[in-house]
Amino acid sequence: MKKLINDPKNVVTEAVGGFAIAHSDIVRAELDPVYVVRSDAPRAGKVGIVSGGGSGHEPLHAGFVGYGMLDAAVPGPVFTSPTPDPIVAATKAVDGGAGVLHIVKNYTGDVLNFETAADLAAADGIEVASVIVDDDVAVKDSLYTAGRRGVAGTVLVEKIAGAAAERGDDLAAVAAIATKVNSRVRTMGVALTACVVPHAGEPSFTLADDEIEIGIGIHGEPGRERIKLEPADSIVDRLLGAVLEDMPFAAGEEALLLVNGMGGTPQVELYIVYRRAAEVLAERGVTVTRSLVGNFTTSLEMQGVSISVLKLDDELTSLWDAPVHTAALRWGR
Amino acid sequence: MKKLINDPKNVVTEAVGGFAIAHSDIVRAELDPVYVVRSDAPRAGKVGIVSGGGSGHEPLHAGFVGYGMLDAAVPGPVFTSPTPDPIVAATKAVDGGAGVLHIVKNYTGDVLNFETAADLAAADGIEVASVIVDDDVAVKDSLYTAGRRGVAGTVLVEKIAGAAAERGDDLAAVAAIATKVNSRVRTMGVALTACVVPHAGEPSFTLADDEIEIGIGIHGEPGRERIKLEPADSIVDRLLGAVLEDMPFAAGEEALLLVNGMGGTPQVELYIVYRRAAEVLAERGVTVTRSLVGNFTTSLEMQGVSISVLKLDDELTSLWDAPVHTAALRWGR
Amino acid sequence: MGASLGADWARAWITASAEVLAENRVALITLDREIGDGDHGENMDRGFQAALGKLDELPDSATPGDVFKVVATTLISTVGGAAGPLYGTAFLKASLAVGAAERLDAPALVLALTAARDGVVLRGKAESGDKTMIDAWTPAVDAATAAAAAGASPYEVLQAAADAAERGAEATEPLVARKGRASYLGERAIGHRDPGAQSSALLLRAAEQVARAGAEA
Amino acid sequence: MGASLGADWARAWITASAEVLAENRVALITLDREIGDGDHGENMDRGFQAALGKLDELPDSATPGDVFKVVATTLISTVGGAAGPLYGTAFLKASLAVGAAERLDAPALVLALTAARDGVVLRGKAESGDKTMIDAWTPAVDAATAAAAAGASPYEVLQAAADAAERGAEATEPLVARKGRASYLGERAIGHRDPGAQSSALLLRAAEQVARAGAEA
Ligand SMILES: Nc1ncnc2c1ncn2[C@@H]1O[C@H](COP(=O)(O)OP(=O)(O)O)[C@@H](O)[C@H]1O
Ligand SMILES: Nc1ncnc2c1ncn2[C@@H]1O[C@H](COP(=O)(O)OP(=O)(O)O)[C@@H](O)[C@H]1O
Ligand SMILES: [Mg+2]
Ligand SMILES: [Mg+2]
Ligand SMILES: [Mg+2]
Ligand SMILES: [Mg+2]
Repeated sequence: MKKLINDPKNVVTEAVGGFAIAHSDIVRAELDPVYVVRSDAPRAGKVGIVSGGGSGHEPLHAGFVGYGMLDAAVPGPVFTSPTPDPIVAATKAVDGGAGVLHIVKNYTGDVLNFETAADLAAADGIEVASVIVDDDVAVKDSLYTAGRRGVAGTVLVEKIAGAAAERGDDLAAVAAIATKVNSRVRTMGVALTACVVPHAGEPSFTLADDEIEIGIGIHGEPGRERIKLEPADSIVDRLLGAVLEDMPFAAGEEALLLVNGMGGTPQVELYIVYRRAAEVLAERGVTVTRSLVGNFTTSLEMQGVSISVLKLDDELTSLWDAPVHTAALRWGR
Repeated sequence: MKKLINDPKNVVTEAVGGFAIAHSDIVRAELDPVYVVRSDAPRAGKVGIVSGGGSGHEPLHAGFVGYGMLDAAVPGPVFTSPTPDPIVAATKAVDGGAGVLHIVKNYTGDVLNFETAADLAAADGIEVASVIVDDDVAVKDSLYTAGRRGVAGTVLVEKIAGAAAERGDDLAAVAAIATKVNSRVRTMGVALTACVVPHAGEPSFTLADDEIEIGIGIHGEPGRERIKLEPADSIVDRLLGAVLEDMPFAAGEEALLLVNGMGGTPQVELYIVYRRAAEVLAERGVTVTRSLVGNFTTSLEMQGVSISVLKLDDELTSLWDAPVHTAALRWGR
Repeated sequence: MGASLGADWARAWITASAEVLAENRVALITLDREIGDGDHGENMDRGFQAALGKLDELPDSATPGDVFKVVATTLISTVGGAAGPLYGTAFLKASLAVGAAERLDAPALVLALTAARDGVVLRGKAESGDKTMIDAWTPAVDAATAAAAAGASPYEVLQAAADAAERGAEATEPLVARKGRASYLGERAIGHRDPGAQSSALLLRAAEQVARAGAEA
Repeated sequence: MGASLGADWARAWITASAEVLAENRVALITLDREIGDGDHGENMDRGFQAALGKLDELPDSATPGDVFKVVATTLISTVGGAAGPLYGTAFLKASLAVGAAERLDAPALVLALTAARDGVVLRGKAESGDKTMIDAWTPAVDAATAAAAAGASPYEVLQAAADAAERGAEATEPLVARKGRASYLGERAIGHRDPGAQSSALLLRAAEQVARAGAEA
């Protein structure tokens, strides 16, 4: 394992520390317990939005703390959900009296810890609503699984819910928008390589030189199916095919296309993937009116990509376009 | 070699094609010859700025085409400088009558091809000025080398020169600002892994599991010195030490700190590096007033980082803060 | 004094658990890497080291229930992941079940084990055969109940529980998972032991071993 | 007819060069990977394949100088990197040197080779011993000059040039580079052959071989 780290035990605190200095104009970090919060929090009368989960997915979530998006992010250890304490602390730090929304990716650990935190915060008189994100079509949603995972679609939920909160929507409305985005976004990913969790020191799985993992998660867990390497276009056809099968589009409907790198993928490859995805959507009569290409929900240094499609309407489009100022997403100011 | 590509011969055209669709709000791409240009080019009376070089360094340069930065970017084959033809075409496309600045990284191939292109453009009556970027302190600048390489500092030259052109400076003034930035920025990098050029199919060099390459370039060429892996902090001390030795700071002077990922480095590692770099600069009494952390000048999927320090003054700071709207760098609008 | 177990046993159990989890840290990471995300050993080790530290802060008058309670809150606030809230709830329910009792006889132990198992089910909604820690806990509870009914000593109750938990953990290997990360793998989870079931078996074995040591003393 | 070489030879030379560069594509990539950026073989192959295509567009009346000129512009617009402008300039200067001549005798060939070498120096500012293609070209020019002075035939002049270029390319191995990417490596360039010197030697060998074929014909 070769990494630019010091003691593996300090990876998260050192990274969060550096992040807070680099972006001191928009955030500050608390280190005990660890969370990142907007420097102007709490904002009186504004619904606070808190997300979090295991580290290793950067810029998710701390990179999305700032005007028009999250009020706080709670990074757990690498690939392990945070405990309730920092979630409660972050929730209190952003409560401006209008209540707090928890945006939680659907993993047992994240759900259970955010649940406990919500109970504790509620016990302290803070109104908390929770929205679970589960956009990963690689997992069959059935009684026989823990349900679909929350992956790259989370970024879209956070941006759009953040815009709603920023314009003054109340807690119920912000939660409703977040739920709406989650219900209209689907994602599927592929990995070319595994990643190494610092404290584990070994890859979470191994792929032969000609193998790729279809339906990869974002915690270094293996995917759904292992196949031989294919040209980028056929891989895109697989991923996007699964997405569109799960959420069909009528011709003329509008979409936001997110091509998300898993952390170690060169940008040229992301745009080669984007090119084919846009081509396929066009063939199906889907109008891509918004696009996002880059590393937004990653698995450390993993090489791979996920494709997310969000079915837009005028409300979602205008909330997407609303100004945002975070470390990883910024426009309009 | 595992990559999300189709035919290695089409990597650049497919990536540029995808890039142009994803960012059609700010750029358009020509594919014969290949270059990326602002959709609103040429802007009458504005100095045009063209940069370019081998592909594989994305977002450099196409990711920096847009308001307040570059007017056009000319991507050559992976790690190979473009030929004069597309450079000439791009130069003509952005000439608004006020002349065109070529920002060229200091590699024999880039310099020779841009030289030829400048001659040809001049022959067609376009006033062309050229600024060579050579910020890499890993290379001894002497009669015994081709001179220092242009690396991550190029981004800072392009941003600040772009702001000067946008505010209406004339060609001589824009060239002078670019030269000033280059004279005040120094960079040094390290690689943990090599990268694989698509048409080569094999890594450009190999590092053992416990080796790192200090003073790495951005074309997969080996660096200056191979050492055993060290904790991130000691690696930062090496890189930053070389930078500050080459460009000493007086206490109280202000700096922009750029921590640049080589493409495959997880973001947590970049911020761990940033944290130590900021710490060292603070110890030396240098005030870091601006920061940039992310993948800006990359070598495909290489894992590693470079540290750049730009000595700021009020003029450079205000030009840095000026609005910019490109695919990879955006603020103020 | 084999007829009941006191706070000394409870403290010794947590100490022994911290040791055995540290020894099995890599083994549990490896199991979790195969069908999860490779952190279970890290999480459990972190949590029980923290719990160990809290024990000293307890007054000498602390009851077994007090020990379980501080372990519960410490695990909840240090383990994270799925295991944190689940093990935390288990110890919390166990502490409520034994109340203020100074010493635990066989029936009390059975009550504690049952409450712990029920707590995990309450939070995690797993059923037997879902390839989770429940597949270690439920056989353990059943075996402990039977042993106690047959008049077994506390140590023998724990021995029955530990034996059953180990068999239960082993029995997760052929299963497809229906809860937790392993459920994402479908058929591919077959042939791998569930890490949480394994850590549960280790904890119960530690409980039995320190009880035996106490019994022999 | 061994006394002079015409456009047929020039065309055959470019054709043979395209073949030998295709065959040596990987070998040149490997050399460049060791002390450069691993693209020299790719660049040269791309350039000469393009030049090959342009030959057909030339009228039958084309002179050797016409052939050199179209090769020059094609290399400049297709090779890129350092080698593109350098080889392009070399062929451009050679075409100017031979002017409109229908056929090239030994002295004319020497003029062409000298002009080519001088063109590369003009653009690249390299000196002998800098570990560049110049270390193949300068010995080649010197050997060709001497041979011509001794009354050698065009074929013999090219043979002398090719032999000297190969020795020159080999002689770059112990050198530290002072130009091009290899110069970034300092001492670490020692022991590796310069890819551009190698491709130059391959080109001159091809020139000699097609001349011999012509002479024997
Ligand atoms: N719903 C559930 N009910 C009971 N046990 C569960 C459930 N989900 C997961 N587990 C247990 O948790 C273990 C994984 O714990 P751990 O790896 O620490 O958390 P995470 O899966 O969040 O990384 C699994 O091996 C399983 O035994
Ligand atoms: N200044 C120079 N003068 C002469 N030849 C040079 C010079 N710089 C580089 N070369 C030649 O160019 C070769 C490299 O060509 P190539 O790999 O195609 O270009 P690049 O170095 O841009 O990738 C070197 O091996 C060397 O022979
Ligand atoms: Mg986990
Ligand atoms: Mg090159
Ligand atoms: Mg786990
Ligand atoms: Mg090269």
